[in-house]
Amino acid sequence: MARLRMIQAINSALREEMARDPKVILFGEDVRMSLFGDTKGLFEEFGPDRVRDTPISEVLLTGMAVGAAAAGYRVVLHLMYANFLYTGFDAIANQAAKLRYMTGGQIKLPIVFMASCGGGRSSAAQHSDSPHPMFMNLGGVHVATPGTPADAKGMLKSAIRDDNPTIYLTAGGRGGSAGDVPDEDVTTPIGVSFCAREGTDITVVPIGSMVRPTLTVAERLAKEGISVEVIDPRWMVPLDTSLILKSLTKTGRLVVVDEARDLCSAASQIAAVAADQGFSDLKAPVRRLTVPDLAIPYSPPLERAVLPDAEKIEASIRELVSYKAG
Amino acid sequence: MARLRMIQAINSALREEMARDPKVILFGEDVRMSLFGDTKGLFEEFGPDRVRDTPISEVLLTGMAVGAAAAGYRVVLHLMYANFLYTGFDAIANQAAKLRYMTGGQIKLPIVFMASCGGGRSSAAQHSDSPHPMFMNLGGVHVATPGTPADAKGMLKSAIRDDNPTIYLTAGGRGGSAGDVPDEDVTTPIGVSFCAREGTDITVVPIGSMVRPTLTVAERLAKEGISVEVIDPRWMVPLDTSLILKSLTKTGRLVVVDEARDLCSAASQIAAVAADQGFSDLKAPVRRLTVPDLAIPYSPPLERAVLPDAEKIEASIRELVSYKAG
Amino acid sequence: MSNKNLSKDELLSIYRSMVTIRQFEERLSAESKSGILPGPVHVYIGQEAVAVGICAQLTDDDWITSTHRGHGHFLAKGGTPAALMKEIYGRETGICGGKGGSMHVADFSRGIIGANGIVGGGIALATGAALAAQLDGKGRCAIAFFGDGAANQGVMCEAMNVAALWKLPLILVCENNGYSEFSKAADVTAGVLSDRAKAYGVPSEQVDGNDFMEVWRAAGRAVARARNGEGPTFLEARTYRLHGHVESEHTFLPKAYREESEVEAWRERDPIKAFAAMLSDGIASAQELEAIEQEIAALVEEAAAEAAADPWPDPEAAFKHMFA
Amino acid sequence: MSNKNLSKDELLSIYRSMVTIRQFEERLSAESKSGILPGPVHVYIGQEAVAVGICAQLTDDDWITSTHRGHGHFLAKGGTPAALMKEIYGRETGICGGKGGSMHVADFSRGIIGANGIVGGGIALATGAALAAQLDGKGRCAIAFFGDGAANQGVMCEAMNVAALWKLPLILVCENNGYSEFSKAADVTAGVLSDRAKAYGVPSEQVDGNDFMEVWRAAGRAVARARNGEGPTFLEARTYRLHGHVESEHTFLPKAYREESEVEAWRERDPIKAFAAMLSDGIASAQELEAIEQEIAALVEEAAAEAAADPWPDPEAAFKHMFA
Ligand SMILES: Cc1ncc(C[n+]2csc(CCOP(=O)(O)OP(=O)(O)O)c2C)c(N)n1
Ligand SMILES: Cc1ncc(C[n+]2csc(CCOP(=O)(O)OP(=O)(O)O)c2C)c(N)n1
Ligand SMILES: [Mg+2]
Ligand SMILES: [Mg+2]
Repeated sequence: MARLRMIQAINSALREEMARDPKVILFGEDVRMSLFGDTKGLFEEFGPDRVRDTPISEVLLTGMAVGAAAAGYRVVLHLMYANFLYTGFDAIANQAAKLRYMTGGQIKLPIVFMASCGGGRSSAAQHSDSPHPMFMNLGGVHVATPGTPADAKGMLKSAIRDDNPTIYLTAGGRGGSAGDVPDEDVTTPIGVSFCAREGTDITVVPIGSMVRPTLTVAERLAKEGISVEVIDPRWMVPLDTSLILKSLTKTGRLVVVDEARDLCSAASQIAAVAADQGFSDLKAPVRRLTVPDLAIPYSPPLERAVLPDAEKIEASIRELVSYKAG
Repeated sequence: MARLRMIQAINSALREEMARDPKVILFGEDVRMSLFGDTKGLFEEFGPDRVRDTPISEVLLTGMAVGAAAAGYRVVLHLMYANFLYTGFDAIANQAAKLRYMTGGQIKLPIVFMASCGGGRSSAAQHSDSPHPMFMNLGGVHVATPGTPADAKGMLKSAIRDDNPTIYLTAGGRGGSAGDVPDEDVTTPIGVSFCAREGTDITVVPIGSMVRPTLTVAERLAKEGISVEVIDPRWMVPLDTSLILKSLTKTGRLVVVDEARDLCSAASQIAAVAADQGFSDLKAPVRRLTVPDLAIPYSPPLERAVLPDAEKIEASIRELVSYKAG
Repeated sequence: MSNKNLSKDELLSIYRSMVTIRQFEERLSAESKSGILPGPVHVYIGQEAVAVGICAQLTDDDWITSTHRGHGHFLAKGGTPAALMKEIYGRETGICGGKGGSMHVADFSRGIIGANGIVGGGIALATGAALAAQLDGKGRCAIAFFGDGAANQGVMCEAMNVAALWKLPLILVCENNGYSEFSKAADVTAGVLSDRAKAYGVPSEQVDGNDFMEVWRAAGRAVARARNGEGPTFLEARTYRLHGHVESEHTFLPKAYREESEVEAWRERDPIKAFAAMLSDGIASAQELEAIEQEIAALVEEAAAEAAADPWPDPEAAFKHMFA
Repeated sequence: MSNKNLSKDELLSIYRSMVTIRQFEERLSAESKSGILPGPVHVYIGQEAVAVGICAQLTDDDWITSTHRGHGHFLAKGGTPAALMKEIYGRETGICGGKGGSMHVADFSRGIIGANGIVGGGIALATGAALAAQLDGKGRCAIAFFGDGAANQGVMCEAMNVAALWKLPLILVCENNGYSEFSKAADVTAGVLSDRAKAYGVPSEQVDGNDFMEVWRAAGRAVARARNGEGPTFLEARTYRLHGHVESEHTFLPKAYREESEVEAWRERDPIKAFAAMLSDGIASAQELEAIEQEIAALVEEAAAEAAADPWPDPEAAFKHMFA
């Protein structure tokens, strides 16, 4: 067990997987110098064939990832910020997500498209999006949104070994929160959600960056006798709602906390599943705590106004536990 | 009143708006010859300055639309197939959707990004997507999904006159269904949903291409005494859920029919709103009839297997009206 | 084949390949008009010397990416006509199980990464395959076929930059048939396409795409460069599509967009006729050529008959193959 | 100004403009390091002659688009230093009300379409503005400033193609400062940048971006072409950024990516020093120049003081301006 920041956990996952399998290659803009630190040292360790700095050409890079994967490599493409996934969107959406299916399953596409997502650092609208819902709607790509350093590591390792394209999004930029990470070669099973805290009064489902503040709030509320169950789905695709539905049979109340914009968010999806498969268990309206349908502003008070945080999570939970059918 | 196909209704909206306002310009690939017929005759009528064939350069075109709109024009950019919105995604997502907000409201961006969407014609995975949910999640763009020729015309006219970017998606390729279209200069108010059929047993909300088969089914079921209320939201952004919620107070049962893939679909969004704001009215699980999270296949039996149609709509309705809380 | 002259057997096999594409697509064209084929079909008729000229320099281990007009590349690279026909018919027995159709035919076992419905989409895929080929270190190369219209997608320039920097074994084959859909190249394409490579230091040349030997020789030079680790090459093949952009265009276009005289002039320059004329000049007899044509006609007939008789896919198959 | 020599007043106003950018950003650099500024800051120090040299040929009616390194362009095009400073401080009084910050500063009233956090993003916007300018028919033009790194985004080539075909009044100004982030241009950029324009028939030239007069003259030619309906021009300005890519880079980079001697050599070629030396050679006295520097110092001090004192935006403002 070591205490690592998110970015260090990612770095060690990359190092271990590259050491494990010579077919794993990594490329992207400035992966040698490593803006975030997550690819630091890999060039020195694995050399210029397997670790390549690229020109700023996202349209090409995403397509190259598909071509190289189709031709037998396991590709990690570092795209820096999630907003640049938009720049290279075409080959993700039209090729990576479809080529296997269109060709009747002739190939495997082991690709990890990785990027930092989310707000909170005054990076403003073009560097702060949380676009996992778009990739959920795309079909054909896995979507990983780890909420802890341990999962950041385990999920990245799983994604690299898996034969499907994965959009791997982590909040936190250059650091990210710290947490215990196992020393052993541990992977996190794909499409398996996780009960991060047991409780009986209400189910809270936080996505990615929202896991930490949710756990903080749950702990705080426990002291007041509000018992919060926290289910971290970890993977947005494949989305495992089994624990959420199971939890609902106990609590009957659900809040989903998502740093994405509200319309067609992961929160909406999970709420929709609850309203369908979990309907008979619901004792209260299903709440979504999301970002309003806005771009992320620069100035700290504006950014705070739009992003969910511990305070807003707490307020949502309090409101919902006190809901009485009228 | 004239009986027009979808594509003719679009053509007349474009013609009327270009005649009305000399600031309206149209460009895109082959808009002169017009693959679908929707831009037919406009070059001849409005000349080479205002109607331009472009090279195949979607990355540029979407950005040019933003630049030209910021500089004072009302831009209609024809992108042919919705999948090519992915090719030009960057400037839609990073510029069109954010530039006004980021600059503190300094500008208006009157742009219509138009394309044909949806399956049913064996065009296969790269020409059959229904990506409105991605644009719903994007924030900053209106999303229009007309379901009838009259709305196709009225909504396009509204979108052209509006000062915001609109993603305007119509199913039907070269023809589309026929319907009555008013002769007068009629616009469809932005963000206002429409009760396409009144009923008391169940509320069905079809999106875009699903409006027609839903109405057919509703009519058929009426003969059996199943009274279906059909609410067509028309605009996915701004999404008007007021009529849906109102309808739920009457019916307590909801099916949303969406040709998009299920995860984070418009169906999920509407279901989530129902599970929140409409919770106390719900008498049954909220159902989504959507496309599985797959690419659209080519061969007709495969395509039929994945797309919602009248038969599947009917089955969903029957199942839900017979639901009894147990 | 790259550095030697072609034997009679090789020349006849090339003829067979070009004739296969032609007859295959003439059949498709007829079927498309008769409404049997589920989706849109873009045929390659008139451009056969390009696909065959390039692919005659390749092995199964090399990669190609293609376009919406991809049947010719598929067949030239060794794909099976019957498997292709069945795919376009939408049958279970198609090379992609009926999931892809005309615009997505692929055969990875033969290095055919596939046709592509996204104009320019194959260029980046080929660049990625070229990277894989370089890492493999076995002298493979990757070819991107694309049109003059696709050359206006910026990704082409992005690819040339990376391929030049990394000396990737990539060959960019731009088939300049003078049109993208219904737009004349002159209206949508500035300058000379092969010049676009120069600024990146990528060797480039223009070839007569209707002259098999010229294409084949240029391909030989490019493939040798690629296999020797000398980096990418850009080939602009000037050619013409003798049919419309899409077989159904006569049903919806308001007017013609090409002069009949222009089409006629290019019909005179039919690459297959020209190649046959060369063969007839002392290499093969008229009977030998005719025998090949009849052999292919039978093969195409059989493929079409089989395709028509083969079963449609089981609807349940739609739910397979999204994820590995 | 384009076709005449510059008067003393004009030269001093140019000096003022360059010094404003420099002092403004030196202040920002210090503030960034002190942690006062909310977001990342990329400064333009060392490249001032490019923005000022180009913008000195423009009017408020012309359009510019800029980059993540956009303060210089904003100021050179006539944007107000105080409004800029307040924006970067994140204050309500900022030019974008605190919504944009350093990477999104814009002032449409002065034709400043804005900085851009997407590398290459401004190129397409400028092309669209050039289309608008052409339709307006008033002789306006549009300028896209972008870096050597951005030149590897394919959209640059797409823009040159359209601008050449349509003869758009577009000027592509590539500021080649030798680096994109921490990558040397030679490692990620094949060939000579200005050559990329040639294949499209877009006139191009390389200029010494640290020599104001050279930039200004080239800009004059390009602007004249644009205004006369002769179409686009590509200018590659060779320059250097004297600071890091981002002001915070010393806190996270594992090692240096440039030789100190290289930075030093370019510091010797400081564009403002060079311009001052030219002025000192018989045009303006040392006192006159110093007076300008002091005047600017006061202005920057005042802008920073005001910015620090100005209110933060009301959180409710976050919910405005998404839609018109
Ligand atoms: C990204 C994208 N944009 C537009 C289209 C529509 N489209 C299909 S083929 C075509 C023309 C292609 O021209 P060219 O590259 O010259 O190939 P050719 O058809 O001449 O073989 C266009 C515009 C597309 N399929 N993909
Ligand atoms: C689409 C996109 N990709 C990557 C980045 C990250 N990034 C920011 S600046 C930069 C380097 C830009 O280099 P250049 O264009 O030469 O401009 P300079 O910083 O030298 O002024 C990169 C890669 C980005 N902002 N946008
Ligand atoms: Mg062509
Ligand atoms: Mg640079």
